[in-house]
Amino acid sequence: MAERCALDIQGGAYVNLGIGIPELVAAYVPEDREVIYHTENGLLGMGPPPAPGAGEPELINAGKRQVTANPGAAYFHHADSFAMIRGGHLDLCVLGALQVSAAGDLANWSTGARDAIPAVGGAMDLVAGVKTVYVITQHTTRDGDAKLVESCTFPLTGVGVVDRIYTDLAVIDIGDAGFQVVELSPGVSFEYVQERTGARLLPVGGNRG
Amino acid sequence: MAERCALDIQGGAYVNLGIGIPELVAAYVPEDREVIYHTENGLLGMGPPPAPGAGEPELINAGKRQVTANPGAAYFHHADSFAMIRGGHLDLCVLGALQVSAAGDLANWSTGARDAIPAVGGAMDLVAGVKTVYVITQHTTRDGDAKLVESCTFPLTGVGVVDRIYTDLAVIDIGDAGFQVVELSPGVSFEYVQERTGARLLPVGGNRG
Amino acid sequence: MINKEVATVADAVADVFDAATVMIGGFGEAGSPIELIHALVDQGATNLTVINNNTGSGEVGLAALIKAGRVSKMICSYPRSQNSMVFPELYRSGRTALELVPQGTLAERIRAGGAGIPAFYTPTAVGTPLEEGKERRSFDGRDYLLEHGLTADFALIKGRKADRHGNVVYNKTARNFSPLMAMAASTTIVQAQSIVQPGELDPEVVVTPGIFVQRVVSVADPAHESELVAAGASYP
Amino acid sequence: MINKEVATVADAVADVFDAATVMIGGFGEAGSPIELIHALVDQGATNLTVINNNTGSGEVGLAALIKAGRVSKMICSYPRSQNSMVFPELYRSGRTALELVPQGTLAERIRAGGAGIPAFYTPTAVGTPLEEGKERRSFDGRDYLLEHGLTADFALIKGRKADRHGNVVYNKTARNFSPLMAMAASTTIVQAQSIVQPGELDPEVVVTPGIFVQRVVSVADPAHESELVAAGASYP
Repeated sequence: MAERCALDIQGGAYVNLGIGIPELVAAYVPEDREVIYHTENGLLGMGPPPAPGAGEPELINAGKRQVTANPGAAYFHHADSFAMIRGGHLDLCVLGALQVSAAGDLANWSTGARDAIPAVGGAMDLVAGVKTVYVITQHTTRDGDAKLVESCTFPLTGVGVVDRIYTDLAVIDIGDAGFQVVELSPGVSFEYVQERTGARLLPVGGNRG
Repeated sequence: MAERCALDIQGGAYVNLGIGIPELVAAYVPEDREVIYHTENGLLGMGPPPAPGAGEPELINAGKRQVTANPGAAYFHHADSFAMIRGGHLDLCVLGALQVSAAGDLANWSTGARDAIPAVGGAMDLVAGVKTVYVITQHTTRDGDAKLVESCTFPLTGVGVVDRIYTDLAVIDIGDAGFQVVELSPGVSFEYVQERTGARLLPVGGNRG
Repeated sequence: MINKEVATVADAVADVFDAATVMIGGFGEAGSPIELIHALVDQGATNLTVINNNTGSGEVGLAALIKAGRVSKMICSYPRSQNSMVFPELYRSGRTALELVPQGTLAERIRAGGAGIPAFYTPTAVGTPLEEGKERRSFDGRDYLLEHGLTADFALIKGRKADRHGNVVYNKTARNFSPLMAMAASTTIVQAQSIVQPGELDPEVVVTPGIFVQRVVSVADPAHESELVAAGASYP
Repeated sequence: MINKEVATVADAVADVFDAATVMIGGFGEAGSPIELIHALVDQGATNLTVINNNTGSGEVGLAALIKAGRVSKMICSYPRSQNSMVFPELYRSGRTALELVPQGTLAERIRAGGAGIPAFYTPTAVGTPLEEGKERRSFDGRDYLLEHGLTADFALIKGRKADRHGNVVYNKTARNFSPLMAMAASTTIVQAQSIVQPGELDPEVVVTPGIFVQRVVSVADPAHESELVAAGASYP
């Protein structure tokens, strides 16, 4: 999924990669594309993880993992960092999801469980501000429940914010008519994906509404 | 006036001096008081004018005159500079005036003349944000009209913002009951000042309301 | 490879269109991108809305753009100068409109525009003529006015150094509005005295990160407005 | 002479009072003023409202302050940590309240508090559970929420270098919330690895100008939270 997503990242883009699988995307972006990574804790021009033993406790990413800074990087405070996000200056963010609705609503910060400690971080800011929002997620939960649904049952992160979803089964756009399959994973049929999706899918090449 | 005003500036204060006569105040502050001057175009720790020929076109104050930067100075952009002002971080500003009312209203940016080009600069921000606002002004206009008035006839810069006025005739506080004389200039009588003032003055040592 | 450098100031402003909103950095002459402004005079775009603290000096730089009749509206805090009658004449004749904004409110509106904040409340100008037409609202017993963010199609900025990523540092009080305008414009164009390699600017001291900048152009030896004015220069 | 340096971290936090609001810089361990926090644990002030992005790790630093029962309310964006149950336990037992704020809104609210902006509108959290209780308003066809500025009685900040005027520079991503908190607190206390003479910090690179800082204290060799946690340390 991360590999497939990486192919859609254009050279010259300013990109924020969410914690977890989205972080893996950077390693797969074709080498001839210069992409500039933003981490919302205050660094533009983030580089790969440091060599073992070369890390610094105060050079970290939003996932609190040690990173490096590329030539041409800049450090800044949180108000400036989120001005980049909220002000629409980032081209793309890639996030994980608990659920995505056919209207592009995203739920990715809370299952709403009673005893959970609510924690949102910068997710709501990212989806509200970044020009294009990609989601990377397994197509279903471990229990086989659909994560692409008619409408989200988990608490929302943002309304109508997702542009494209990369799952283990397909690449799916949010179109005016809902989930629009763009590409099926090798060996996967449309029907197989539809069975595992909680809302109607439009087939590849179908009317995008 | 500038000299008298300077005596009231405490060591350690962060001070913004308005364009014109207020700028002269800095030269009279007793040398044992370390005062830090802010100029709203983006410098904290402003020093005196440069030696002849040593000035730089891009090191200027709010009056667009060349200045210097003292050790410990900092440059910053306008949003940060006016955050210092609006956020109440400056201890004192000293401004000129067209009129001051007994309630502490200040008019100092426009005579309201029909053909005048309106220009406000940072005056409204300063009076709205700085903790203490001093005014330095001649007691009357060149024509002998009162500048300290019951209520301003010129367009206001701020409502109830002035704390103290230094004129050629007196030092006057804005108290709850209006103009409260603090000090008369040498050889000047209370009656002489009252005659040249457009509202009732409270005498030195009188009830400050 | 990301390379935002363009060859000439003419190239840098080539796509400025009629009726565009253009933010121009600078407070007085400090930070005024005079070469970019002159390129814009040559380029010919007209009916512009210009946002700058002032309205220029003499008949060069911003004053030249105004004198050429290209500016239909100024948004500024202090449209007066001891040595320029260019704006006052056009304003009095009704050919150039003026939106007068207190200086700190102007700065904050530009920052808000760049930061995705559509509106905010400020204590500045409450009870003054500049309150007219604005919503007043009380928070914790004090009154404030609602002010709206400002954005622009273009920003013209003068930096000291820049790199091909668009990172910029400034010179002393020439910084003023420029970092804010860089955030608020769709296309931010920076003239810099030197273009350095990425990595030459310490990441700790970059003032405007490259994400806010679309073009950089080298102007190694920029003119000083005060010297041009003193020499009686006019542009073109 | 202006000299904001105090001798010890204990002196620096001596006047923190019960029920004070305390902003604490740092994102995770980067920028966490761990020595000042430990001094605050020793000092004993309680019933504090603490503003920080997180709730600490292990049982040191912020987590130690929370574990000691001194924090009645946290305002933060991400009160979870893989290696600390201190906050979750107090939260679930109802002994510590939580105001959950999106990270960018938290940063902007702190900046607003420091900049004299009582409230602003933001697109973040529209249509989500965090909209609850907030005013929604449309500008140019898009909906936004009204958010209020945050201020504090004290801010505890970690810098790399500072001078006796209170000018501060930071270390890489340790900058995060600290410059904003310095603006928003009545009393901002900075621990710095070195205190230098005024003039040693280039005025072009100062991040927090001294006007925002009331006290500086030297902590030459600050602990790293992750190392303390890895070693199983707890404070006191």
